[in-house]
Amino acid sequence: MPVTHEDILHWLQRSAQVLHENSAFLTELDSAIGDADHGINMDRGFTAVSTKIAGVSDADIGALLKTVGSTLVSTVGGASGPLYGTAFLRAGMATSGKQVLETPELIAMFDAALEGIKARGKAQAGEKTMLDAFIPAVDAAQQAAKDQLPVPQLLQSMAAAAEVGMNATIEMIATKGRASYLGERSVGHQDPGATSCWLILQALSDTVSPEIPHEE
Amino acid sequence: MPVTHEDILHWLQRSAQVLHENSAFLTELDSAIGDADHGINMDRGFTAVSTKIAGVSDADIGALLKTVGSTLVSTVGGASGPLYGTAFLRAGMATSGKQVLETPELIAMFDAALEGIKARGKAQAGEKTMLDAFIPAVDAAQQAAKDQLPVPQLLQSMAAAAEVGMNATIEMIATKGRASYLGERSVGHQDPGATSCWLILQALSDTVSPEIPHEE
Amino acid sequence: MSVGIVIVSHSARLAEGVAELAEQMSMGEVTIAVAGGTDDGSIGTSIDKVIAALQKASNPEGTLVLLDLGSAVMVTEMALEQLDPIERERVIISTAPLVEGAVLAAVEASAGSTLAEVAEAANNGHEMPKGQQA
Amino acid sequence: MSVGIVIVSHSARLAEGVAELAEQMSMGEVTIAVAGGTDDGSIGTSIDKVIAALQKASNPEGTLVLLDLGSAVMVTEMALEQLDPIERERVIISTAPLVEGAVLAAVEASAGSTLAEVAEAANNGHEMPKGQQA
Ligand SMILES: Nc1ncnc2c1ncn2[C@@H]1O[C@H](COP(=O)(O)OP(=O)(O)O)[C@@H](O)[C@H]1O
Ligand SMILES: Nc1ncnc2c1ncn2[C@@H]1O[C@H](COP(=O)(O)OP(=O)(O)O)[C@@H](O)[C@H]1O
Ligand SMILES: [Mg+2]
Ligand SMILES: [Mg+2]
Ligand SMILES: [Mg+2]
Ligand SMILES: [Mg+2]
Repeated sequence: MPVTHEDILHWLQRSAQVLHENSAFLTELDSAIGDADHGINMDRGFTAVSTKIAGVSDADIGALLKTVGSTLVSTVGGASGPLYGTAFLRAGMATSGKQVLETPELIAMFDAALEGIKARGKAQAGEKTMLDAFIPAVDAAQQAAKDQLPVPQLLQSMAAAAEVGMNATIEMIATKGRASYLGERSVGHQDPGATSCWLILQALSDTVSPEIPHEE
Repeated sequence: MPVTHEDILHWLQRSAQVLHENSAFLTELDSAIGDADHGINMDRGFTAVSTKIAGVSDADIGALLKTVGSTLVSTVGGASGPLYGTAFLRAGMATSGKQVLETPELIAMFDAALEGIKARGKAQAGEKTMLDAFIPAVDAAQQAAKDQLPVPQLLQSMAAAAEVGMNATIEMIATKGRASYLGERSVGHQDPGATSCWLILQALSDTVSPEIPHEE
Repeated sequence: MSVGIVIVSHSARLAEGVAELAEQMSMGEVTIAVAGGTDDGSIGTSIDKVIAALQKASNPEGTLVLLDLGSAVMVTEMALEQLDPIERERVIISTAPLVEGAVLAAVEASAGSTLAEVAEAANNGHEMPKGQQA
Repeated sequence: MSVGIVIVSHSARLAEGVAELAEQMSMGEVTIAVAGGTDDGSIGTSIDKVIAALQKASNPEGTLVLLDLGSAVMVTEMALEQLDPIERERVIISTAPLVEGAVLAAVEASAGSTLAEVAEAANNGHEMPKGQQA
């Protein structure tokens, strides 16, 4: 059961909804170690995405994801804009012309997104950023692919790994982004970007998971 | 023939007039090596001084000069505000309670003013500032006092020395104030603050000089 | 109470902009007072604005003053001379870069640090990573 | 033509204030373009504003971009990727402190210096004398 263009549309709409619902929470996380806008930024970005993709009927997943990327770059307004923007732009390049994504395409897509975030933000694992949710999630996806798990389980294991990674940011010292201005005082706080990353991956898993019925 | 309280009042009004007339010139000098406002700053400051002292009848020179100082500090708005402000404040302290100034009081007044500018701006001779007009002027006053010249000649020799010093700033490299941002490119331009300093000392000489009739 | 911050700039907009950026990081826990522009609204400094900002930010923990250009030091020192000695003793004029120093000072002050610590944090503004090495 | 300057800031007021201060020293001889705040006027950065500012300041001598905070590097780099390669080649993202660097860059650019010289002048912003050693 591959991921379809429609699944991607549903995922994006669900992400917009989840980020909207969690906007205050994300902003609260950002208020502890940043500038209290991550929820506002992500909500603004995904509201724009949601509007932009509402009328998309063309079944090219790559083109769709590129639109998401450029929309996020243009609207988020914080560091997460270029980062998620680059992730979606690269994901779109990796899935160019595709109408469905089987496991190898999914892996290629996530790899490309991860490399995009790394290239854009010049951060690595352990710096208390969205990468600390996304790197373990992509590792989990690769392991699931090796274990030949079906796509829904692969996405579930991604979301689960992202959540673990997100929780692990609490104990980390930030060395990239605004939170790095706090130095050791950043310890004890969960990274907002890692949290939004988990929410987005959880939304993907929820979208394609047959166990959980869609609301849209 | 000592300098009287009335002379000081006339000097201040004449300075205001001269600085007003030379406002565009001073600003033009400042546009070459600064931020093009020295004429505006000095005109604004001395216009305020002129208004402030218009009604002064109390014959205490010290109090009058202190008023001038605090008015300049409050209104000039550029580096020259604290510098000339401190000079007049210190001059006022050195002449506290005085109704007339004989040569020793004049020398004490100028010394105090000079020390004030040095303390405020932490500059010294040769840094292409107002000090390069004022230091030789005070030196000339001291020499004139030693030579027992009458007050008008003393003030004339001050103004003449200030003018020579002002011209000497053309070849100097600025190492204090905004002009220092230009480094060696400040060479070839006359310092605006040295120029206003000469104008003010020339106004004093013109005020007390019997040869040149007052206009006020 | 946390250390107060005063922003002295020749431009009113610049001073307000720095304060709004720094306030984002300190979440209203730090008084950030501005003294920007002359009394008549042109570009320059105003001793009255500096005195008012020092008074607004004054508190027992002390105040860090950040400046845009070197020439703002003189007006700030004259303003300090008008404060009573106890007040004056607990003010430091920072040598840090204005924007970067103000943001780091706001973060440090909001953590309840001492004036010396806040002043040191501001100086780390020189090393704030930007450009290629970010 | 002289080297252009672009000010990228999370705050519109901050960007405009920096430009007005720097312009005082360059007397209209240097194009200083600003990109401050988000498109909807809140605090943050806007790629469209950065692209527009880069285009406005674009010229054969090159452009120096100064930033308020490290996180503005990413949006600036993305904006640069949208310029054609010849344009992009002649842009340097400065690591200098924003205010101090912009003033010194404006002075240097107005003297007709090269992009490399303007970038170096901006970096001298770290040593701009302030405070006690002024
Ligand atoms: N260099 C970087 N690499 C990866 N992620 C980063 C980097 N800098 C910041 N982030 C992420 O961005 C999040 C903050 O996003 P946001 O609040 O929207 O931006 P800003 O910090 O500009 O206000 C952080 O929690 C962190 O996860
Ligand atoms: N530290 C200093 N010591 C003495 N004079 C100085 C100093 N800094 C600047 N000046 C004088 O001030 C003049 C500039 O005054 P003005 O243009 O009114 O101030 P600003 O530079 O703030 O615009 C210079 O020409 C110089 O003579
Ligand atoms: Mg944020
Ligand atoms: Mg932000
Ligand atoms: Mg000037
Ligand atoms: Mg000025």
